[in-house]
Amino acid sequence: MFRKILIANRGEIAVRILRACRELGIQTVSVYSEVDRTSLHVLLADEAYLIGPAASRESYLRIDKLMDVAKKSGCDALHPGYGFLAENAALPRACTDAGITFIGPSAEAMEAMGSKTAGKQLARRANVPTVPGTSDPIENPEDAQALAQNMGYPVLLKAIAGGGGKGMRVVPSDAAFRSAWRDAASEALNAFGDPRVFLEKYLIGPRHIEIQILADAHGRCVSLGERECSVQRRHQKVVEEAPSPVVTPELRRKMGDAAVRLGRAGGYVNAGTVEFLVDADLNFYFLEVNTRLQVEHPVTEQVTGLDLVKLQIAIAAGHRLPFAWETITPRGHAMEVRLYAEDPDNSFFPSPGKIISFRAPTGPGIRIDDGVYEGWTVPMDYDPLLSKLIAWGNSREETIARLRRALDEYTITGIRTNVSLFRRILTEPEFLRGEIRTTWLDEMLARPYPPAAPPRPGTEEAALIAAALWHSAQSNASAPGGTEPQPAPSPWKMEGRRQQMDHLP
Amino acid sequence: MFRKILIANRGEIAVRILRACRELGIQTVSVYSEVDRTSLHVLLADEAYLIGPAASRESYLRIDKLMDVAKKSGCDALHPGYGFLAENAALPRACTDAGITFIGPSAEAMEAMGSKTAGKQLARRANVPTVPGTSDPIENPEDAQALAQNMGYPVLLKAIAGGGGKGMRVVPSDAAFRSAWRDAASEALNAFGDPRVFLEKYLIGPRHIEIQILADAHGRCVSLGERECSVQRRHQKVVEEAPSPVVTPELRRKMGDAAVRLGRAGGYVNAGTVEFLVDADLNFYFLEVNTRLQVEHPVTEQVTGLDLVKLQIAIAAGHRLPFAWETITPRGHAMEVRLYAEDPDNSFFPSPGKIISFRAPTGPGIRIDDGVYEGWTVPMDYDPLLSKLIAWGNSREETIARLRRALDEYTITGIRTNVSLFRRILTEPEFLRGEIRTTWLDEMLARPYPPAAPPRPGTEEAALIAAALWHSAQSNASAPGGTEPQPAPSPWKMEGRRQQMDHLP
Amino acid sequence: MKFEIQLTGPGVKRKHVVRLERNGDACSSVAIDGEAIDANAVQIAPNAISVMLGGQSFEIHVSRSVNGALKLHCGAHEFSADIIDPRAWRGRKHGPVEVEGRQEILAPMPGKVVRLLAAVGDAVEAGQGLVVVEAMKMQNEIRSPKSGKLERLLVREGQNVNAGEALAWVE
Amino acid sequence: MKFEIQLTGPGVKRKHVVRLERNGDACSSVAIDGEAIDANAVQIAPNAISVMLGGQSFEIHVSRSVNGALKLHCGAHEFSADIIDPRAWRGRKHGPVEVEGRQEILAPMPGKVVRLLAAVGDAVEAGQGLVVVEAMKMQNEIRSPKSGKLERLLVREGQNVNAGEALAWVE
Repeated sequence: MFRKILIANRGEIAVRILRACRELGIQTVSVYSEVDRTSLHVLLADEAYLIGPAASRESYLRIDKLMDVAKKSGCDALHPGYGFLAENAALPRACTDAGITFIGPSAEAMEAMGSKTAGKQLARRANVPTVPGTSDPIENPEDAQALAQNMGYPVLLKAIAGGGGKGMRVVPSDAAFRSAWRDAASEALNAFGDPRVFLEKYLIGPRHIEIQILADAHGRCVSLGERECSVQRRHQKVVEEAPSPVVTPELRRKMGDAAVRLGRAGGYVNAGTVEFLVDADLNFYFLEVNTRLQVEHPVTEQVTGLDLVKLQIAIAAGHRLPFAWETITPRGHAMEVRLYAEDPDNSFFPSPGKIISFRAPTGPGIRIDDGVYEGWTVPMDYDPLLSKLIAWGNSREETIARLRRALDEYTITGIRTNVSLFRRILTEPEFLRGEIRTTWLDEMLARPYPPAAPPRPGTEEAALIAAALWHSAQSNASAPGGTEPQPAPSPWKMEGRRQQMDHLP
Repeated sequence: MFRKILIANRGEIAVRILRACRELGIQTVSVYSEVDRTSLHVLLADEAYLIGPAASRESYLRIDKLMDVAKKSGCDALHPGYGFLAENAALPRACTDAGITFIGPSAEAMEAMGSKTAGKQLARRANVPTVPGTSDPIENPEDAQALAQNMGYPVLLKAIAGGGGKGMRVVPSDAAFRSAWRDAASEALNAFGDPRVFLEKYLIGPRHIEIQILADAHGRCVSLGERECSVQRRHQKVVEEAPSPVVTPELRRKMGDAAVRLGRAGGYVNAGTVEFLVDADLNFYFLEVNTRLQVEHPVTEQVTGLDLVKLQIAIAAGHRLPFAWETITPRGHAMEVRLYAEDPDNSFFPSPGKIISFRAPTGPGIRIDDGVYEGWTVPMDYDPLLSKLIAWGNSREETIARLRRALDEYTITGIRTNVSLFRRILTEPEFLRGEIRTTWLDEMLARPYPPAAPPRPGTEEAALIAAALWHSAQSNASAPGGTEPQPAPSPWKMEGRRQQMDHLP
Repeated sequence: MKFEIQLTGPGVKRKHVVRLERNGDACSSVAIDGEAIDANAVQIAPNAISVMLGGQSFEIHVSRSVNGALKLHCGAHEFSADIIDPRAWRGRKHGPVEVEGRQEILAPMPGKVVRLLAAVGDAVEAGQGLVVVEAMKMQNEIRSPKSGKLERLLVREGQNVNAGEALAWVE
Repeated sequence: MKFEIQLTGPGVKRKHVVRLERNGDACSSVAIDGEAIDANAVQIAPNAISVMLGGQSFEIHVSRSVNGALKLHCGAHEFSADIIDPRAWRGRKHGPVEVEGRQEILAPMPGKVVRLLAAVGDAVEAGQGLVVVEAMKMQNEIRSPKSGKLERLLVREGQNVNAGEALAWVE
């Protein structure tokens, strides 16, 4: 087993990895940028080293600095977390050169599976269903239309050279095919100087369901079941759960087999996730592979009882997986919400700043993977993920009830969070019935807010009394000779932010 | 289902019950004494009513006041928690008179099973093993000695009228019998005016292992398996775990059957615990029944996935238990430590006072059932239990590793806690091997402290720097015109305590 | 003590007069709009107050919004309060800012101005982007609340701004 | 700034001179006993300080014990520190209390005096109970730290006491 692990990340995932190391008796080394000196992952680590200014490209993305820290502190392994360099094949290569074990797949497996196109080719070779269509351009519209008829409408036309939605057209019916083809091709020509398009089946309201796999270096590759991640805002997952409300044991087995087949075909070792789109008829299509730990890995941990980070470390140390796929029996239901420092009532604007007060829910069935504490200033330089709130229950209903209870107990002041978004999602009838798809949340947010349940009688009066009492305490405290406990005043917060801004390039 | 439940308790257990109610969509009513106005169980409840001064006998033990609150607030059920009135048959009787459902056993079952003597008689009738011996006095020493020889030494002589250890003698061998008999009888005569004694098998180093049962009103009674509670300081449990390190599936079945037999014999309905002593040969002997929820119920919840408080409520509402004993499959290992406001380095003196700062551990496998928050003043009037820290893991080893990790993260200032006691217990080789018995902790504490592992290099320097920085910040803050954030100074804490003292009778 | 409070919330916008007697961290003896009510309140943390109203328990978290008003969170509900302090009546310089016609555009979060989308003197539409502020890897367009003329731009590209800092005026 | 600190801990009791330069909540430029060391420290909460020493990260929680010394918790380890403040040197009235011979018995926790076990003038043994203080349903006997004479009793039965309050003197 390793003696000391470098955690090449920050925030909640760095803390998560650090906790696993501590439980395994492994020393931890954190790295930090100038604005992260007081971050939780620095406080909890055994050792921590400054690696540069706030901007990621000058700190958390600097492989050379990471290698310097690893060597100087005597680390024998490195965990990349997610984001930053986690899917950059240059990092495992640098680790190999430095004689440090990278906790993740090999550079080769990362490249073979990580990119969308390489992954799709591998999927075809491994006989894993992909979205029907061509990946080569089609020369003439007649062939294309025949193919579309064959495939069934709607279909999607996509520019070969495409990106950002240019040269893309949804074709709802055969009648619309010819004009859509002309539009797509001419738009593609204008945008990329290349008119060629190809054809894909257009999935209506698909779900995003992914399979967690684990593979050791001794040829065992297992599926730990699925996660349902269809609740997304602008392609960003915000609620994840396991099991999926629609996956049957039969489908679970089929998707798990496909994911394992893909993992084997790519020579994959360590933890990885195979993402699928699932249509209304429960057909599944390969989307991409994430060659790393996912943000939402805790929901799989809660239903399987496994600790994925510890297993990643054990696999990297050359251990054999101690179980077969058949022995993994998910229990109950788990759901995660991602708490962000952003204001759902104000266009989801980011809300960095000093956390004035913070009380996190606890009790039965509640887990928090956190990266923040009271008094800490959330820097404006990174992803706004504060913590993940994860609930477990015997049923989906109990899990949702626990999550709602926990959200009601979660209080934080000084910054805004998206807690109210989850309060709303967790009462939407469609969500409660599990009728969700990747477009569902954006559609929900586009609808006018339903009239809120009126606050219970007395709330208004209580608010008035609180406002008056707080205001008078504030005035007393700021008056000379005031004896009240001094709530951090607004100017102080402002100053904290200003100091932090001064660190910016 | 109930509409509104009165929680006739305070502290962590009141919060625990309140959370279950909230998850079930049931309104909650708390009660509080004058020193509990800002306690967590008051803040989190929907409604809360003052029921008297700090002294329990004038507040939490006043059945009349509880009934007043229940009626005035329209409660249809009452949960007693543990302690206070939880095992007082007058409470279910008063509830019945007031037309309120008591969430617990009937007054009759409480009386038939709750007292040590009644419970023991019932156990004999139900063919549940009790400690061998007589409960009737033995007239002459010859008969007694014959019985003792039959039973095997050591035996215990106990005064019929006894209590407090008077008139009690352990007899190690046959040779010592006659003189021990004389001593016990004459001591009993002097102490109680009654020389009669009876005889019991003296168990050497027994374990305390208990079985959680659940019984509904429709005749189903099931065992949820055992909890090992042998780590006790002066007969007070401080660490509990499930499963027990020594209980085999065969023994689990036998103990579970015995507990269920006892529950049926007593007409028991709701959650209850049958406590056993288990000797070195794994013979088990009935000790007593706790006719209520136990402090340590979370370890059973963590391994079974069940929510005992919700099940208590469902049973009281007349629901059928949705499972049979055979379907309950414990998973992994759970362990609880009881965090008390007491100073293990200073004779375990209580340490009430204001919580200046507080950071609780979270992350995988950690649950906290808490009753405190930062800024709250722990009153000196009640039990010093602050919170329960519960860890779950795939194995006993992983659970202990998680608990140690969590204890390292647990920080609280302003009051002392017994965290260091658990740090020590969780590294004792005997504990790690599971070789514990009810006398183990007292014996450990009687031994000199083992030489502590030296702090890692630099700790001393870091402490010096922290002391200097903190001291200078303090001085600045107290100086006129100081601009530092103001840590609550010691006089403030003193004043808080003094104010609180003024409430005392 | 007497406070005049303008309370804004879900379906509520009213001015009230609150009278209370403070006693250290707590208060009892409360009257709202002249009517005595059975309530007591106590500050349980720098930014949290427990209010007991009859038997109803409320926990209210208080913070200051960028425009200086108080934000009051009560479970899922949120109110905003503008307070006119009796002591502030003596020698107070200005009431709550309520500029007629001219709108001051404030930064809703701290960040860095990465782009100006309009120039001083431009006619702007309601909803038109004026300034792009970047924070936490996101670019956020700050839009004009009304149609009119961009009267002043108070920031330049590359400048760091605090939450609540004025960015521009639209007349 | 310069501090003379008496540090007591597991196997440690030494006096050190610590020099540091404060910069708001933080400090850098640290020297201990005249030797400059690679360290920086920052106050992360009212009672918590993060110290980075070389690459080693320490989080230290500070509180004041009943006798006025600082208690420093560093993970499982605990130190006690008596500080002689340079500013206190000017016009300071007394050093750390270290009364020769006479021992002042302090209440280790707040509570209520429920029983006096000795009377003024009594000869007492080391370890003999002097006063019983009740708190949290527990009665706690406060014992004499030395053999001698009970010189003064500063509390009466039924009286409430604070942590750190003097209960008695043994000469």
